[in-house]
Amino acid sequence: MSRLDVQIGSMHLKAPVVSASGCFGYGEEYSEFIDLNRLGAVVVKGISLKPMHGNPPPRICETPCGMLNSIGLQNVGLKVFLKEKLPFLRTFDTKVIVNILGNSLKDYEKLARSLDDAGVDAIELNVSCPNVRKGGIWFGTDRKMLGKLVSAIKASLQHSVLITKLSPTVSDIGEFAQIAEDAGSDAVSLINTIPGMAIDINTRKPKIRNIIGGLSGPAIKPIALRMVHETYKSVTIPIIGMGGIMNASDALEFIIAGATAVAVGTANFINPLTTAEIIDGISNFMKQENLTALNDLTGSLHDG
Amino acid sequence: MSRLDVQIGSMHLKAPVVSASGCFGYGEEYSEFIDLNRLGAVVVKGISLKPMHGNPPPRICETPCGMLNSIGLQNVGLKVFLKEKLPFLRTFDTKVIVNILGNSLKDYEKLARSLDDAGVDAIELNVSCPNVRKGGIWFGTDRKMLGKLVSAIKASLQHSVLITKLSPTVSDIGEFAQIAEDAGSDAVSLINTIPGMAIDINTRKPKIRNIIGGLSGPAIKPIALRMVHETYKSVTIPIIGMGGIMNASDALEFIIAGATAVAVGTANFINPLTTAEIIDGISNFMKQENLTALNDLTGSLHDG
Amino acid sequence: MELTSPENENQALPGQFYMLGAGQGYDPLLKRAFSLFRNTPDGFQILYRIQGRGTSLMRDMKAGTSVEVLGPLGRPYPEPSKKQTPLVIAGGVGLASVFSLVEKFPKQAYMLYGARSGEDLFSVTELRDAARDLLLSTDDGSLGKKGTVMDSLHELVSTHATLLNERLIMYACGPEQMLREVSQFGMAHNIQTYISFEAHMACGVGACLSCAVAVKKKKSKQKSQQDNQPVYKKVCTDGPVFDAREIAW
Amino acid sequence: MELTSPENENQALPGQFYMLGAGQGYDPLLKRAFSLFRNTPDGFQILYRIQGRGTSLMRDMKAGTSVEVLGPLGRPYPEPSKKQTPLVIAGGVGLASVFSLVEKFPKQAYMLYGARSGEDLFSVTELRDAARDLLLSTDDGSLGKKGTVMDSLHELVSTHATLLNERLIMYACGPEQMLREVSQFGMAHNIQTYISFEAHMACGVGACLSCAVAVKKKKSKQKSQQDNQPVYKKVCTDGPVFDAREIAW
Ligand SMILES: Cc1cc2nc3c(=O)[nH]c(=O)nc-3n(C[C@H](O)[C@H](O)[C@H](O)COP(=O)(O)OP(=O)(O)OC[C@H]3O[C@@H](n4cnc5c(N)ncnc54)[C@H](O)[C@@H]3O)c2cc1C
Ligand SMILES: Cc1cc2nc3c(=O)[nH]c(=O)nc-3n(C[C@H](O)[C@H](O)[C@H](O)COP(=O)(O)OP(=O)(O)OC[C@H]3O[C@@H](n4cnc5c(N)ncnc54)[C@H](O)[C@@H]3O)c2cc1C
Ligand SMILES: Cc1cc2nc3c(=O)[nH]c(=O)nc-3n(C[C@H](O)[C@H](O)[C@H](O)COP(=O)(O)O)c2cc1C
Ligand SMILES: Cc1cc2nc3c(=O)[nH]c(=O)nc-3n(C[C@H](O)[C@H](O)[C@H](O)COP(=O)(O)O)c2cc1C
Ligand code: FES
Ligand code: FES
Repeated sequence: MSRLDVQIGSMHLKAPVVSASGCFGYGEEYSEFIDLNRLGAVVVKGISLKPMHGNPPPRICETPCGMLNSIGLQNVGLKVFLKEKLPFLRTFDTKVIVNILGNSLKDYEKLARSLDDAGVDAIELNVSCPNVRKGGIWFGTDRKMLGKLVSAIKASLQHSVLITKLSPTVSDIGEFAQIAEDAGSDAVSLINTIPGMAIDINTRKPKIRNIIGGLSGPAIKPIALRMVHETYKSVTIPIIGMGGIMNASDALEFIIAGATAVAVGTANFINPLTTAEIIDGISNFMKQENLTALNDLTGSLHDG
Repeated sequence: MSRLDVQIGSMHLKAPVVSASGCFGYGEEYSEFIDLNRLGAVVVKGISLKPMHGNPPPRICETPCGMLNSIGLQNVGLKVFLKEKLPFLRTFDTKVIVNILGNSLKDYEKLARSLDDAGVDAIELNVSCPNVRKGGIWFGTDRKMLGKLVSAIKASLQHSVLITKLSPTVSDIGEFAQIAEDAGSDAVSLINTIPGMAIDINTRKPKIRNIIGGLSGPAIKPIALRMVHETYKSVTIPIIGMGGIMNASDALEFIIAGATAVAVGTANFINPLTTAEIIDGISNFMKQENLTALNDLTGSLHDG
Repeated sequence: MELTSPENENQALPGQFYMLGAGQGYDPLLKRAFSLFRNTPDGFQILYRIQGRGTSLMRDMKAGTSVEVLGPLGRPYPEPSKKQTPLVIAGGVGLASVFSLVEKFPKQAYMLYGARSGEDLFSVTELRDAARDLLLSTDDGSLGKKGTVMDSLHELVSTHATLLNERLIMYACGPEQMLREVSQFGMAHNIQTYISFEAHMACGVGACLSCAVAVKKKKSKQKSQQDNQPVYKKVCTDGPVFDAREIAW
Repeated sequence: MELTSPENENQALPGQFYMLGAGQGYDPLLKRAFSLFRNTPDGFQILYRIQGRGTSLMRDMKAGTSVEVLGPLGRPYPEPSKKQTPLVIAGGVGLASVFSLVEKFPKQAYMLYGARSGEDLFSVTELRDAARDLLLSTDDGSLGKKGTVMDSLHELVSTHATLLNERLIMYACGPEQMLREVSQFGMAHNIQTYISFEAHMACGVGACLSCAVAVKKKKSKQKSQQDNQPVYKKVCTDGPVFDAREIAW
């Protein structure tokens, strides 16, 4: 019998597949389409201290094998999340990971503390959101700031596991993963969307109102997979890999490249059952390959 | 009557469409499929001082809306190029741009000088090839080295126009474009392929023997377009835009984003007539929009 | 196009929509939204116009092709009360969204239906049977009155003097410009007005926040610091049907 | 599958191939390489096995679908001279590449054809007519002899004692392992041997250098500093047919 459970820091996931932040709402949106109990964890949309209304439409556009989005971090804010969203998620037998975004170190600390108090299983530091000028992106590509932020948040957490979500817009992702690890992050997740653009040649306007949006979907899979492998070679903490994962085969590529777990984002939009189907697919693959534990697969790339 | 000719430094292109290096061989390979006289210029495969045999197969693999390649810079070398390849290209009424790659500043200088003497119209500095550990990639992501390289090459050129091909694996491409401009580059071209990976889950081997390959094709278009726009906002020298251009509409997106000319790479493999069809498409668009000169279109994005 | 579904246990209501997968492979990637046109014994029909790549692929599908479907999704049109007279307005393929509503209340609804030209007007005979009164209009005058549905609207109220005194309830689906004018008319005459919106969608279930439509502040229960900024609702789950008074035009 | 082409002025020769576009959209992106199976009055036929996404899409194509084709490409098999006796060996769909060669020289070629099992053996009746002698083999023995084409080869030379004294010319297409063994046999017995290779291709015309196959040094005219490294040729334009002695196994 092969085991699918994995360990992310002190957090135990019964399955190595989670939802990607921003692609699964607060869980409830998909709860009538898929049994949330099947997921290793639900990663919710990025939460800020105060509610955010987000960017004006159009917010998305389709690109070859991908999509651009610039939601602008619309979210209900910490208070409403704790009061209205978290209790619902608690009714399921799945871990809850909260993606947080702030404009300052203080914001991040406040968010981390209250969520830690509220007992969420893990916090995912979104330091890489390409959709807001200030805030995120800045921490994500500045070595000093990233280290400072991670250690500050780590210090303010009692129980919750700390996951740092890395920005893909750097020349050496391994270096930034290293910084997060050294600063005390329990795990890293990657990749976030890659900034991109699309233009309507007839109106000569950007297809996304915010001009630049984040590219996701199968198009970015080769880039994400490479970054996961580079990260695997430079850190020892667990990696949650994501970027264009559409099926079990894609997920297995990430695991073989070095991911301990994978997150599914855009694929939920095309098929809400994707996460469950991937879990089944991984399980079948392990039987077929006579593997007892997922760890035997993680990082097993033959790159000789 | 609308004019399609553009100026890249002192080089005059009769059409704003050129072939992308490495995707059009030395021109001769496609000469029986398309009339080379139609192209603004032929950009040939990266040339090194000595011939290079390249990487062991498999060298490519298909990805969603794209492909990975790790040819390993196989090329006939400077001597054979000058003796056997250049004369053939000279028989056509199109400009010749030679993409060069070295492992040292000296290599680059030698290459630049002899090609300048041989009278090639322009030199494209490949400082961004993801396929060789040493050499290229190193110059492309190191600010100091890039500036040093560009000014050295500029100094060693008498007639040939200098184009610096930028690496996409940086957080701020505009900054690197700026460095190239300040160092005397007459133009910049972008983007080169983005490092990526693919894994065969059954053999657990990379699908590309070299493990990492360069991602090209429609998948990277949104990223390339964004980088061209960022570059347009930070430099005044002309930009040759490329990355996933498959048709005239794609090309027009790049021009509206700020490109003076565009290069077509992977699309040649799918349809050898792509470059000619794009030129016709751009011409039709200009008629339909009553534009007399292409400059009216370059950078005309309404991003208010 | 007509789709039959193995487990079609819950039928869609007028105004609801489905997300349909177009083509194989990952290009195009996203599902496309299409309103219920009409339910059939073993499935449902949609009415679509060729817009871009996805709909072109749909046109080229051979009969019997299986497509992935998500739905029914979204909020339907609120039904008219016994005392209310439905006034239904459709522009172009906007007909798809309201057609089943008209059929559901035979001989009750005044129907205004406009399009560019005659060949863009569908199911006219069915509509004539189903509606209490049908006014057609085309931009080129090739069928019905030459003009827009707004012209028909003004004509209708002028020819039916008492109409505005009846308890009207308006339903509209079509181009944004038309929806705006209908809404203004409705609010001006104090008529309960429901309009169906379009927005670019990824998930269709309220999870991705792609399909934002700006709504008036007072309608929003959200508290926020950025009070200069507009408030948004989701077309997919808060709509696609909205009360005209909600929208911040 | 059979393709008709409007301007099929230049027909492909045995051993040449075409690049075919599979599916619409950009996924899958690249064209796929397929050998000429046989020319027809108004086009040509290919024989393909379902391998992955592209060939699956080809299987699902409805008759009359138009596909983009590039070719004919590559170097054909050198024809046997009057004095030479052709010995043709095919494994699996490798038949596609050599079939038209056998038909071109009726009743002259010894043909060895093997596959996994009987249903993987195609056009057997045509082959029997075209070949001077046909030996079939299958791994499961469901048709012809149980075993590989190499077994058939050894059987052939042992039953036809004089064969090895004739001026033989061998042609082979199939799995790499088979090509290796055929080449070794050919070189061991000093038989002129031509084999057709497969490699992942992007352009098919010699421009992208994707389709590298390692060849022996002496064969390469290139000068280079990295003399520890292997030398490569392009399957698409230097091949797909190579002289067995060239290849660096
Ligand atoms: C709730 C709802 C109901 C709809 N009902 C119908 C209907 O009954 N009949 C009909 O013909 N059309 C309907 N539409 C519009 C339909 O979704 C688009 O015409 C279709 O998505 C175009 O896809 P395409 O690939 O042909 O166009 P492309 O331009 O190639 O599509 C590119 C991307 O833009 C999106 N997109 C393009 N146009 C629209 C649009 N007008 N609205 C939303 N997304 C768009 C596509 O979904 C896709 O993601 C509806 C839209 C919504 C939101
Ligand atoms: C010169 C030549 C002649 C060929 N002739 C035939 C023939 O007559 N009949 C036939 O059935 N097959 C033939 N092949 C193999 C055929 O090209 C592959 O089976 C086909 O490309 C698989 O495509 P796919 O999308 O189904 O597989 P996928 O695995 O989905 O393809 C993914 C990518 O890998 C490439 N690829 C996968 N397998 C091969 C392979 N074996 N060789 C080359 N590229 C591959 C594809 O072209 C594509 O770019 C030939 C190959 C070459 C090089
Ligand atoms: C619509 C949308 C919204 C997203 N919102 C967030 C977010 O709030 N925080 C975050 O860290 N990542 C966000 N992401 C990025 C995803 O979590 C994920 O990193 C990325 O989409 C790559 O995975 P995928 O290709 O499977 O979608 C968002 C992605 C999409 C498509
Ligand atoms: C097979 C292949 C070989 C390439 N070789 C080179 C090269 O030698 N030098 C270079 O600067 N870029 C090279 N490139 C990058 C292209 O010139 C181009 O920058 C990139 O492919 C993006 O454009 P595209 O998406 O239109 O292909 C190569 C690309 C491919 C696909
Ligand atoms: S389409 Fe995803 S929230 Fe509406
Ligand atoms: S396939 Fe491009 S060189 Fe052979």
